[in-house]
Amino acid sequence: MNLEQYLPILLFILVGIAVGIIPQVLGYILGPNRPDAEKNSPYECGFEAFEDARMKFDVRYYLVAILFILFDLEIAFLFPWAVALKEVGVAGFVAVVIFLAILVVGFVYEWKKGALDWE
Amino acid sequence: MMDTSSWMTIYPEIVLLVMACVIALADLFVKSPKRTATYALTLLSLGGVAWLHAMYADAGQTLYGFGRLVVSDPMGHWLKCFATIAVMVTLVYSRPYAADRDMLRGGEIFSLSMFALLGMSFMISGQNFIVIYLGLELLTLSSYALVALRRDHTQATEAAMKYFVLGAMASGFLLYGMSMMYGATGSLELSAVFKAVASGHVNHQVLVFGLVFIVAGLAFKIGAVPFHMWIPDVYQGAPTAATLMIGGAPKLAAFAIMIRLLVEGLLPLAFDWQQMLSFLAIGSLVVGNLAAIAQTNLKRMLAYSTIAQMGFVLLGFVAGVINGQTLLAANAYSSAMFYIVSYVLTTLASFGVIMLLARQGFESEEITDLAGLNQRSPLYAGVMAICLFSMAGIPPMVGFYAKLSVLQSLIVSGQSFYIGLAIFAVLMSLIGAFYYLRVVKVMYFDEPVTATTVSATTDVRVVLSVNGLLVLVLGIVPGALMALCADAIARMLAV
Amino acid sequence: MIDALYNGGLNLVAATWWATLVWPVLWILLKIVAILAPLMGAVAYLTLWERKLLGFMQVRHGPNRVGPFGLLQPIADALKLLTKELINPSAASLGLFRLGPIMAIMPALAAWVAIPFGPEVALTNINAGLMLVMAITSIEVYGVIIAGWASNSKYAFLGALRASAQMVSYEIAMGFCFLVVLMVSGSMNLTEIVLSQGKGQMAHMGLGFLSWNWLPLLPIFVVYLISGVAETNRHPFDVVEGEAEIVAGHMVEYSGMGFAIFFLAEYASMWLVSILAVIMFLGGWLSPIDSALFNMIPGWIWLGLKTFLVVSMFIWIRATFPRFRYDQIMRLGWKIFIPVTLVWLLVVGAWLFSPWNIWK
Amino acid sequence: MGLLSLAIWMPIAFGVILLAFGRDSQARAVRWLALIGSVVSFLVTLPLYSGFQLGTSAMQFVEKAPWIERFNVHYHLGVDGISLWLVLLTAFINVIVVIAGWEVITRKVNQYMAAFLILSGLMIGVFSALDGILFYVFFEATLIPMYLIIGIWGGPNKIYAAFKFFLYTLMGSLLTLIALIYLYTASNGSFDILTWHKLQLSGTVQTLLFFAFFAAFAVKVPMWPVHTWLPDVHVEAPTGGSAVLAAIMLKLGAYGFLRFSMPIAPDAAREWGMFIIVLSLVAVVYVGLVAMVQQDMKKLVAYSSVAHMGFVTLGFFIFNPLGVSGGIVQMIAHGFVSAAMFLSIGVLYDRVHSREIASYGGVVNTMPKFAAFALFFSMANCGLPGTAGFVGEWMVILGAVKFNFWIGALSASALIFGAAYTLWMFKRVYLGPVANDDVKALTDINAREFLVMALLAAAVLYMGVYPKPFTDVMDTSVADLLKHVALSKLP
Amino acid sequence: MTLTLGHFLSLGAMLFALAVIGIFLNRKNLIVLLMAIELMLLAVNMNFVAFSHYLGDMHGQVFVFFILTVAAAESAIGLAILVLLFRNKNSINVDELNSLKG
Repeated sequence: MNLEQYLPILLFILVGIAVGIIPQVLGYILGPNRPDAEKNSPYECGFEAFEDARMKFDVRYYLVAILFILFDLEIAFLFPWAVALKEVGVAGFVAVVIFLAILVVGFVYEWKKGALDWE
Repeated sequence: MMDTSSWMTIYPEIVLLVMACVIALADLFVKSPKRTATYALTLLSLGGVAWLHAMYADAGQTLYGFGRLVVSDPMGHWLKCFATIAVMVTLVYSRPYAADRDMLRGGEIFSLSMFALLGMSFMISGQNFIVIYLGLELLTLSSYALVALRRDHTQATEAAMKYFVLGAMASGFLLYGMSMMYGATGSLELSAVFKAVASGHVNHQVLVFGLVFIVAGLAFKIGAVPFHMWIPDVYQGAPTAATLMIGGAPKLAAFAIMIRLLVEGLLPLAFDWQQMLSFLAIGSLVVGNLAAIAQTNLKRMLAYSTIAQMGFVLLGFVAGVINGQTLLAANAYSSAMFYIVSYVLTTLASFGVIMLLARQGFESEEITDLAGLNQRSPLYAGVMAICLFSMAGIPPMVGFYAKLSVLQSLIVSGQSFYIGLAIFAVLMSLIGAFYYLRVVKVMYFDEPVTATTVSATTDVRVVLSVNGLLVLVLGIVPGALMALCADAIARMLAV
Repeated sequence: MIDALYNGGLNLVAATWWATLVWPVLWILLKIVAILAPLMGAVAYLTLWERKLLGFMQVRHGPNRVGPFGLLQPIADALKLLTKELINPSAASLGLFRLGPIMAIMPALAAWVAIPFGPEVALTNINAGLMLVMAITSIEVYGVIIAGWASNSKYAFLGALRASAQMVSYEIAMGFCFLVVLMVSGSMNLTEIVLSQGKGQMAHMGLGFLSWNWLPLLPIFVVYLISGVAETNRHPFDVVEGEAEIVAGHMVEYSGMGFAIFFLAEYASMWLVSILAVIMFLGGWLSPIDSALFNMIPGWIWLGLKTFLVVSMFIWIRATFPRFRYDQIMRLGWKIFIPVTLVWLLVVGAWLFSPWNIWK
Repeated sequence: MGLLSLAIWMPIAFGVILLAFGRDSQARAVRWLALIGSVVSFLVTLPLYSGFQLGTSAMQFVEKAPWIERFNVHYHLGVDGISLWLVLLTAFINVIVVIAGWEVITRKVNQYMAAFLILSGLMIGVFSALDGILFYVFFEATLIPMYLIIGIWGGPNKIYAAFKFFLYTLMGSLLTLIALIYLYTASNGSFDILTWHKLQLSGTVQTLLFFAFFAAFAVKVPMWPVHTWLPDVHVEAPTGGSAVLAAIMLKLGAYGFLRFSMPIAPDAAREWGMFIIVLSLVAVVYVGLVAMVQQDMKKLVAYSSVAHMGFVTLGFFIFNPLGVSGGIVQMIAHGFVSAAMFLSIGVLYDRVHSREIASYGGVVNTMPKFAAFALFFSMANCGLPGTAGFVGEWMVILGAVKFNFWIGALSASALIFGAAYTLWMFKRVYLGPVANDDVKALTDINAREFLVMALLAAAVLYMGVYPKPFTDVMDTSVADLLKHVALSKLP
Repeated sequence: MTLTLGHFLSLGAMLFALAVIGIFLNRKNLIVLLMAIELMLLAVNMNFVAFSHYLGDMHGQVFVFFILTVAAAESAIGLAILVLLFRNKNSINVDELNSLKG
């Protein structure tokens, strides 16, 4: 396994994190620090916050999340196939067509069920 | 891969899949709250699938498809045929129940059942860890959804959660075992695993380590002690329709994967898994029977009784290989198969009655709710009584022959340990008889609480009567079914 | 020259730990800086360019007070933000609150690791390059959600939900776009994806730009571009920070550098999406026409030029279209883009196996 | 379809028809149909006797068809001298019970009648089955109708009794099932009882088998000390149930000894014969004493049944023709007599709703006809010469004396106990002045009850006066059985 | 130090054990249960990939793909049930899953 190619990725991620941290630290050092209750209260158009903001939310967001997980995995599944498409040939293509057909059934189902409606 | 013979091995499954998709989509256009069109279409397609399976099974061929991913053999097709019929029957019983409980808002109960059946089919015909696992997951995922189908019902969702967590954990165990087997034998394919294990070149300890996990996973799935804790909660909490859907047909599939994994894949390790299974069986018999006595909830009681019954099924597996000889294997495994088939038949009818009674506006789940059923409806009381006697193993119900054949497989081994097991099992089934009798007592000896008569739609009445009658008739002439099981297992072993 | 630098550094300290461990790491860090520094500059000046371009389109000047033509404006902005107070809202979960910006900027930067700037110029040339880019950019949504949740403010929370739902929705369409590109190029390696576009009949005729993926995969290209806009929560898909609805969305509670980092992340993402568009559809560093004049211009210039054009298009779109309603956004993503890409995926698949296959 | 099949399935078919179509609103029709069914079923069994060939111990009216091929189980029926009279007795008692329940049962008549008809068919099946599994199926299946009979139409404590009955007997028979399967294995895959008779078995195996069978049959008989279920069940069971239970179901156990324990494990039977004899003697003597102190008429008769069945097992295990024949005769005689005793109590119970001896006194004054019958049956119960009870007991005692004088003497003493408790009960219930208003209000038996009593009385008298038809039938079979038992089967 | 099969297997076993412990000991939060289940599957994946690599056999990795997909479907359903449960009980506390007893 050629792990050397992956070292830069790790380093880049670390650098990315550093780029996220350092400015905040700098901002903390350079900026003033005069907190007061009003300033620190959650923004709610000038009103006092009524309740905890972590409230129940529309289940459709949740639905989108689930659908995303499923679709994203289908895509992850298809990635290797797409790369190897020339090797697996027509048979592989047919197999994926079947796979996608089933996927489409699910898609049509959720469409008709209104899972994709936001009105 | 594109050769037609491969496709032919899963032809009934293809039909099932296509119809499941069609029904899922077609249902979107059904407006009727009772979903009559969906219902009819589902039964029609399932009937067709069952017929196909029967045709295949009758042809008696053993064919492999897709480079030994799947197999089409008589045992598999018979089991699939029975499972299909069991799902049909379940749906017949379930529809009025579901309609009363807002579970027919969409036709999901139909499409989910069909997908569950598809999962069972692949569990049954899988010849590769991947296929077996995928079938299992398709079944369990559909089952989770079925249990949670009653969205506004606290107990049902709680049961679904428990089922989900423990079911997922069971899959995890099974997978872990499979990964060990894969690592030890270098293949995911059952026949290759078999060869590798039989060659004796593989480290025995690694194999046993993997085997422990596989057996634990299987024990979870069929609900053997000490992996049984989900069964009572789920049986009780789930809507009865879903209870039947997970307590009926899937048992056939669970049997099949035990056969596929333990027998077709790991028979050379029989000495080890027979030991494990016998202890699981002892535990199941003890816990199932003793705990069932204390129950007041009928579904929960039947859940514990299931545990006990599964103990018996496991006993059918333990005496297959004696001193490394497989002479008795066909005998033993066919007894387990007969047991499971007759158990499913009985379970269907008993839950059918529960569902029928539950339609009267409340959940008829407590044993006392059956009080005086004989006066309210002698027919359904009779069906229920037949089922209970069958589960207790009283002749002339089919359950007796199931127990008989399992006991026979134990005793014929001639090993004193197995004979001891048989005696133990018999004593346990005596305890079992007690709580089954208690229900009969409530139905026949107690005065009814309500005077309402029990009404049922024609389809339910006919199917339920036939189902109950079948438990009795198969008890009077069990020969054909026994021969069928024996033949199927013998062909499976011969390959 | 680069090799000389490398060797020079290698011999700086005569010790094995230096040669085998520290220096290679340092060397990579240098390379990272070599990518990041221009990128940061580009990001900074993109903000200026955006305002300028918008100004031109709206027949006004845009920033022009700080420095000549307002050229020092970004630096002034940066300094201002740097000296602003970092407010920690009383109701927020502080740790997560500070983690939010980090999770937002990290993927926007780290994804550049796999971007090839020329035939041999990439920090890491791994085979699963596209996969890596997709994986890393997917993390971005965590930044949004963490920020929104940790703020413990309704606007932030709702904004984060909307933003994340939108991002994941369009990620699917984008994923399908990637798939189609993969199918025709047969590799996940970004370098090879670029190189594969330089082949084919049109390229032989010297009209390279006609053999780039944008033409045969035009619907996919369009979908990708629009998804890219939505993915970065840019106009006209920026309901997240729609002032009139939920103010600045998940960023509402951030001040000073916290806010600046989100801002940086957004513009870095824009560059990233643009350069990916160029690599996948517009031939990367390849010159459009096989003529001596064009070939003289180095590849990285072409790449930069194309990317700049795409980025400018983002701004152009912003200037042109009114903001979408949220339900319209979701409908576009799920009900139009996914079916379109699915169909095109099948079309391309069939095309590949037909006699008219142009990607042999 | 052979005669035996007919005898088995005819009542069952009638029972199923009753179950399917009977309604309480048409109770009359149901009763008549049940009567027709039982009479027809009884008539069907008569040719068995007329066509029975004396002088052979071979099975007659044999029917054999494959049933469960996988286990080599056959639908194999046949009767010999031992079982013939039991078949007839069953069918006869069935008629009696149907008539006895005529007006007594008012709710779910069809189920009541059907239960008895089916039960009768199943019991005939037990007596005529020649296949181990077939035997076991019939043997166990009898539990279901009896359980329901006790539980639905029984007395106040019926549920306890029903459970006790079911679980006690099931426990025993399940061990038998193991033994049957073991025999199947040992005989290389045969469930044929006659094959098993010829099987060579080692001493240990024989002992184990013997006790496995003992578990089922001793409980069923019931032998002391596993008899405790019987009084409880008898007390709670409806009259008809008690009658069938005492008259026939107990015989299933005794019959099992003859058909299974003794011929299959003869060495063990001989080895443990003394053990059984001792248990039997305890039953005869001790249980006889227990009977004497009972306050409840049904309990008293129940204990007397235990004592009488003690005679039966005693007769079997002294291994001489007189004893075994006597045991069988005693079984049949007891079938008539105990049925009659329970039905007599039923007659009283239907009127006064009390089984306490103390509730009665001077019944003879208000029910003279009935008292006459009761006296006759009481005398039969204590084995007075001229009644059926005498023949069997006397044969057994004679056999016992031949075997061992003291055993004979001890068993003979039981005659005295029998006379004591039966007649004492008779005295307290029937004789003397009218005890209370209940007794005063009694009306004598009606025509139906008279018919029942008369039929039984005739049978008892006939058997007591002319037992030859009974003993003739069984002589050869018993002799052969004893010859068989005398041979060692040790390999 | 080179990584051997044993290292990967040990890691897999540890993760698996961690997941099992997580499932059995956790009494507070159902989300943690779901994560433990996910962890369990990942431990299995670790095993499969390690074996697959050392055996030089691709099938193990194919299996991993399937497991990943199934795990996604499983967590989707698990979360859906969780939402239902929360709606019905207003709690996702494991200890409060107690309406089924007997």
